[in-house]
Amino acid sequence: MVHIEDIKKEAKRLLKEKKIKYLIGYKRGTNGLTALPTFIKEPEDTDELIWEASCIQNLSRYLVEEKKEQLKNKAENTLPVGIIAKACDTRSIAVLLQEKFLERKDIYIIGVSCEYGGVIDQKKIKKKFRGKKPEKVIFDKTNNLLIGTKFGNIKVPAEEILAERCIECKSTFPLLCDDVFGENVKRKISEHFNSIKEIEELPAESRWEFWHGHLEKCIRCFACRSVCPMCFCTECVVDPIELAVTNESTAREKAEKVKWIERSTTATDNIIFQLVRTLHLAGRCIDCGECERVCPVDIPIRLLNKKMEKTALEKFGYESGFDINMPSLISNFKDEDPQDFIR
Amino acid sequence: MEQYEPRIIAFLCKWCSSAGSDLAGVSRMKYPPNIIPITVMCSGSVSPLYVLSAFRNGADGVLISGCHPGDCHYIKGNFYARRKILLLTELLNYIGMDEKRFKMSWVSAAEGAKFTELAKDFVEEIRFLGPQNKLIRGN
Amino acid sequence: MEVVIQRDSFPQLLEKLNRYNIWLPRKNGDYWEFKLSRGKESLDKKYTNTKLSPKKFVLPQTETLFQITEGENGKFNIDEKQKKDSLDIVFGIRPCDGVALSHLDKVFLNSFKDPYYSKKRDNTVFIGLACETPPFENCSCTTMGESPFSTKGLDILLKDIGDRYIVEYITDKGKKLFSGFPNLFGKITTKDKESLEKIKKESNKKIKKRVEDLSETTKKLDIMFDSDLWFHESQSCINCGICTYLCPSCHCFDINDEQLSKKPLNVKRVRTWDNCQFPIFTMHSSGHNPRPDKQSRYRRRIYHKFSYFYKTEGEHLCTGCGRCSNYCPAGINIFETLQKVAEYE
Amino acid sequence: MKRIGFFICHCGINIAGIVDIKKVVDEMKGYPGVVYSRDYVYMCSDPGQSLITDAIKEEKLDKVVISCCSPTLHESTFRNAVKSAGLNQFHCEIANIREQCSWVHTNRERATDKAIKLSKSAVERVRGNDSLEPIGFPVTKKALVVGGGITGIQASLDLANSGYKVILVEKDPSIGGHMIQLSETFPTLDCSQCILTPKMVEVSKHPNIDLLTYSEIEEVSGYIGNFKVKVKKKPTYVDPDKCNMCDECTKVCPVLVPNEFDLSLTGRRAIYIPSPQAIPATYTLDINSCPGFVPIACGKCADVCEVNAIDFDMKPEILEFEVGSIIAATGYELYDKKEMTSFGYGKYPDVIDSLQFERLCSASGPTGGKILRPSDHKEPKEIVFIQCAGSRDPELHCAYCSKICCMYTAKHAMLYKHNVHDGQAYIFYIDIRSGGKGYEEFVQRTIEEDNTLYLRGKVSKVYEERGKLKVWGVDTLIGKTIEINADMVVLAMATRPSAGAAELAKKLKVSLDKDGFFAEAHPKLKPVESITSGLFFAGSALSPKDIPECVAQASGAAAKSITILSQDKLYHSPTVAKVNTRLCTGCNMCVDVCPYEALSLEDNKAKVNEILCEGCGTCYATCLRAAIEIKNHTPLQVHNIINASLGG
Amino acid sequence: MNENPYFPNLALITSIRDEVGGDRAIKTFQTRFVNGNNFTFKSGQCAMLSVFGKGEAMISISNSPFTKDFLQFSILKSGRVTSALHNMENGSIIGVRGPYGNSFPMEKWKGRNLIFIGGGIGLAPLWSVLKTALVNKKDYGDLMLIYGARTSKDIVFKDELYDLRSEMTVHLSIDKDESGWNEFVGFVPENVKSKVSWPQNSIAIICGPPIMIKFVISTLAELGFEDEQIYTTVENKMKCGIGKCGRCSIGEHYVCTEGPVYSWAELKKLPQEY
Repeated sequence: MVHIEDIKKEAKRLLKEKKIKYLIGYKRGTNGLTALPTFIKEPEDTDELIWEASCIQNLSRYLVEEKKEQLKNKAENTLPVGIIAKACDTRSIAVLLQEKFLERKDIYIIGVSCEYGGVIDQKKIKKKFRGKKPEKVIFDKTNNLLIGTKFGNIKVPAEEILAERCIECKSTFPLLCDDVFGENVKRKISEHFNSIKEIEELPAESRWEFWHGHLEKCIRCFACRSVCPMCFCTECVVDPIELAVTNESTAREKAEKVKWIERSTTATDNIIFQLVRTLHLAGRCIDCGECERVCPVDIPIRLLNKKMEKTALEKFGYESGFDINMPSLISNFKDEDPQDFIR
Repeated sequence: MEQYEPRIIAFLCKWCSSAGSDLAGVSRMKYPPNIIPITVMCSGSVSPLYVLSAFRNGADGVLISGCHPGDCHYIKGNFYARRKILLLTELLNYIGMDEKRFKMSWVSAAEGAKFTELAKDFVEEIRFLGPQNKLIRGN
Repeated sequence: MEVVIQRDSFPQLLEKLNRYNIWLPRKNGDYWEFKLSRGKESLDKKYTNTKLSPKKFVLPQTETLFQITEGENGKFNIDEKQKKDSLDIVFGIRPCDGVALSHLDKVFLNSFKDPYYSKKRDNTVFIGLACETPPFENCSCTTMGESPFSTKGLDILLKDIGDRYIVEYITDKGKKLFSGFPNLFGKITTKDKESLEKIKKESNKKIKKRVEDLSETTKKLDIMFDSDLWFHESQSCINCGICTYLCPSCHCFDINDEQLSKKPLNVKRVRTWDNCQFPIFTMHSSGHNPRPDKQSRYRRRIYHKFSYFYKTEGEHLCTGCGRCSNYCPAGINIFETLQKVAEYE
Repeated sequence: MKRIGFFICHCGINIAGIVDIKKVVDEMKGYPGVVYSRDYVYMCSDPGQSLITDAIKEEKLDKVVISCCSPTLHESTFRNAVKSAGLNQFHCEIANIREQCSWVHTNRERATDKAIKLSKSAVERVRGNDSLEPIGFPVTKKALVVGGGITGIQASLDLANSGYKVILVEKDPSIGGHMIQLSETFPTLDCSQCILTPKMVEVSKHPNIDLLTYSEIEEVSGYIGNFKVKVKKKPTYVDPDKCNMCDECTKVCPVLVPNEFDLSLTGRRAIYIPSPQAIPATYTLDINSCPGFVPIACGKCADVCEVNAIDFDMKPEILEFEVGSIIAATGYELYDKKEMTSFGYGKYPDVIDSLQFERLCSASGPTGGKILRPSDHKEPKEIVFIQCAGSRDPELHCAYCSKICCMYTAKHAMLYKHNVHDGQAYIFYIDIRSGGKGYEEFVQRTIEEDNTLYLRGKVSKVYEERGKLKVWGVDTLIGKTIEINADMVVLAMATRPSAGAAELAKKLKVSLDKDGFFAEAHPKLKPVESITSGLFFAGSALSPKDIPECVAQASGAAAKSITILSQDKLYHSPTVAKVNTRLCTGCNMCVDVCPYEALSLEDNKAKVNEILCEGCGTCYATCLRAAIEIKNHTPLQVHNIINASLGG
Repeated sequence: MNENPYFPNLALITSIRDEVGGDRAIKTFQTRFVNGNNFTFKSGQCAMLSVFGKGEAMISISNSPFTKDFLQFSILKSGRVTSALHNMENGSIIGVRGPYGNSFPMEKWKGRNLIFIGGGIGLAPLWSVLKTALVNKKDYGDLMLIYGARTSKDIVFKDELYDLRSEMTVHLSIDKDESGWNEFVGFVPENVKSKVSWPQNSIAIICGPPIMIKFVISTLAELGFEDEQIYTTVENKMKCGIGKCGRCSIGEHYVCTEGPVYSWAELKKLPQEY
């Protein structure tokens, strides 16, 4: 059982003893059962920290932001940045370490185990508890959980309220932690790749309709990319919103940037953008589900990444976010890699 | 009305497959001109972006061909290609692109005949599928 | 001038208009958006507000300005793409979004009149639907000095009083539209007026007023430019485009050439939405960026909405629709920022 | 300012026969950047080339595209032409419209359309090309030769005598290879040892040759001109400088094991000298057959050694060298006996292989040059030679012809007859292959003067009956089965690549052919070169060869090496990887995939070692940020080429 | 002219002159509208040039409004569009729309001494106003140009600068010394310090890299110039040129309409977002 007071105490200590520069954690959101990212510098502010099923965001994105700032200002990192991380979040940190974007010494990881639970899916909550204003979620050791509302506790099966990724979660226990709260429990609600099964079984044309239908809605706000801790490229190969241009960049370098897709939001270019992103996340995505959560037009982006995750596991026996010392999926091969698709 | 002629891009590695297609020429084998070869240094240098870009610019089919495993002029480039291409194949298939439109093959410098067969078959397959209109620019 | 139409006769109204493109709010998965009408149907009672604002009708995310083609010996032919002459009728515009349209008018119809915008504006009838209850928690039109019954920017405003709508004609365009079939519309009774008043009061009450006097509050911005508030407010921002792309008033855009063929040269000059929160937005080709960080970009957004636009156009470039705050991935809430401004000493 | 010139070659009718040249010329005239477009019947001819160079000068062209045959044929021709006109060679690109177009297509219209697309693609490629100069790097003026047989010896001597330092590595205690085991050599019948030993001595005395016997290649890294080699020198436990060859040690050594040099026809001690002519002339203690000395179990040899040459504490040494080129001459070995049971090989002592027979004929051999049966040391009165034992038998054994067997078998029969005047030799053969100076005449001598009986046909089996070896076979000429009661049977065993070849190939990162021999870069034009520049092969490591061929190849490989070693600087293609440090995030993926260790991380940015980089581009396709690309193969070029290829 | 403010009027490149070579090359282009009628503009204004297929770039007009038969632009090779322009030849067709922005208040300056201070490509915008001032020389007091470049090779308008000496004082400078250079060596602000003595009744017009402008202004302030006496031009990324797309905005100003010319007094009031 995770007690927020313990986390607060630890956070306070770290800030008091100047062990960390600041702490990235969760605070109570303004409407309903929601949490917001918070950045705590002062020990006394640690009281606003919360830990509950609404702490859905993957805060490691803010480690990336911090690092980018450092690189821009060529500033040396003095103290590590503290972060409160769920199991999946620590896996994304693992990939960032594997790809040497972050250095272990620059982060202080306060891992929190999801134990029997996980985080809730705001959309599911809104649907199921319209108007009921759920206040808290209590996980018992079963696959049912209790939603505390002003009308008392309501018992619902986990899959009706948990985020898809939590239902399929591989391991609810964080890794690489400096501190860890909660215990390591084995729990399985559904198969790892349950969510894509349905689509995989559709005939090709229906699959196309499904994805075309979704991706033509894309407005290229790039929230999926901006929220993704793995999307730390300064300049995206397709339709960048930030350019790695300095006064050393030559005119030619700037003039000859390849335009793989155009700015106009055509279905084709939207699709290509997402395909490239998916491929670039193959073997790197750790399924924190943020891309899908933030998408304003509800594109099930996660299901694209999930397919790559499945392929990586089934074809190459590769799982991302568990080993920070091995080469990445596409920078490695085995002699016995499948090649039956090759003529 | 005239017959539909597929447009196919073939990324051939310089040392094996391109040489193989040269051999097909030297031996005066015949295959349809729908295949436009683009010689690359190594199959391992073909980025998925190339493939998508080919489709986007109107290719009805894309072929990537490299040296047989173990024969790569660059020792292991084709092994990396094999991984990347499998991922791309799976993904294209997943979103409902006809998987037949995207092929990978091993063709050695000695396999002019194989290249010819491959080319013939591929063109026919694509001809059967008809024009690719899913990833066309502007749609 | 006001008339009433029975809720039941609404489908007939649509049928009479069917030679035009009629857009109605319809549910797409979890959210509402404007879809072409399938003919006989009525406004969904459960309708809250669309997720994407109606600005797309006058400022589409992607629109071709010109088609430039190369002719014989290096001559160029430039074709101004403005195919829009059919009439579009959009039902269910919420008053806040109507207000936004009036903002856009100020930008695109004043100096350097924008032909693309104005053409679309002329060929679209915006029929508002007053909010008898505020659709979202974050609804804050009253804060912006507007109300759930504002008529700004609209051609017609429908007010739902249960079994019937009160139809308020705002522009002649609107009036002309329905003039063809008077028998669908009835006179407005005092009873109607009373129930309307009641609903109005109710609705207004339900909407949070974030700050007492907005104009007073935003005066503070003149002295707050260097405040560290902007750093803290923007710290969780992730530089995405949601706030501005969903905003009905935001109108920044980009112009790019898209080459269709090399020989003969065939080019589309395309206008697309752009976003002041993207780092690339203001970056010079030298790499120098006048607004290099989140805080300056977020500050820009707030100032543009509540200070600069107010100074030049006398209005706040925010309608209180709440989209930005509803859908911000980091949960940044523009109204809370305003409250912090109000509290600023 | 890009002014591109376009040239298209008719190649007689090879191209013009299918492709509508005029149409291509006109189409290309209008293509962006192309300011000059014309055709010629043979572009590669002198007038054709000067056509290009003149146009470059008169039309102020800064880039040219030539649509013609495959770049493998004339790219260098045209690039040199362009260079002579003052342009950088990379401002010339070839569109292959012969091998990849006119020769493989029949429809004129569509072939023309394809030719146009290919030509436009080449324009897009050249448009993006930069002027690049070849990358120079220094050469270590030293060669490594692997294998101390006649081939290795000859190569080493040629190199050494041209003034280059050579390291000669031999796995056995002595150099000389198989040739030193031979008796006489066809067709001249001069004594093998007599002609080889002088060369062996020369090697051991040569100031430029560093001889490492009883040694094996541990590891090879680096690249042409700058290979790094690790050699493991196995301990002989005998100090050659102290050893005075008194031979006392072998007298006291209690162990007796088969003698490799005599192919087990005799035995040797655990401490031994391979042969009287061994170079280096010293003893070796074979640790595997020695009763063992930790703790010392025997030590007799050490006790009797007056000069204390025996040192039980000798350890294997790892020696490291830098060399500029490598010649692998690992030679051959005979086909494994176990495969040849049908001929009773290994079962009957008097069924022997050709090398054993060589030893029997050899003056220094176990019988002092007398041909006696191993079983009872009687003279065989009837002897059967079976050719193609294991060769030319794709079903069961080796598909290829071992090439030397016909000749040495003829020699064997002749030597036999000279030795046993009243004896009769039979030879079973499939064909007699006697191509070579004086070879056919030699065979005829064997038949006529030494009336050897040649039987065309295969032997089905050999078995023993009443002290005789019964050889069952068919004479395919008369179509009868024959049965010969022989006293001795000699199998002309197939020659196989030597055991170490496969392992060495791995260390050298080169591939073997389907039979396990080293694969040459080109069977005709590059017979002693490998695909790895700076690495050469010679002798029977490539395929079965007789001595003159091996020697020729040895000299060939030596000459090839010298073309490298004689340079002060070597140059390699400048189309190498280039990093955009502004985009690179230092994720290390390119470093992981680089096959040449050409990439490394330097303060969190990828860095290219241009000398190591071969420009394969795998790093580009791996990099998620397109922060690395190959010069003159940039993504922009490919992007535009794709467009042009699709007629965009 | 087309009333569509986005319409790129076809213009013919009538002359191209190389000013500076190398990677940061500068060329001067003269253009004439295909359909003849030129637009009238004021010194300091800009025009939006398009290379079809590449896009548009806002470039300041560097000839004086009195030379009516062409428009002149001096362009630094910097990005997609400018590189494409540098690849063009005489007779190539481009698109030109404008003129955009405010202009130098030359009326207000009458009777004043004008000191033009430029660095690198910054001479281009100055050139127009300078030439105009020369035409009405009698309206103004002394005219002086202080211009600096990195090296002598980076100096633009070399020949004109030479001729200019007959009409007004010209002080040149380069950053580092070169053999054969007999004028000032050092940065522009230093040169200003050494050459400018009389703030009274003078107007200083500065154009150049931001960093230079910054230091020149402080130098002038030391010399006693009032903020109102100092004018400069602001460059910001632009797309529409007509005060809508939002890129170039500084505070409530859109540089493309209210700018690019500002007096230091005005500019000071705006946020430092340029």
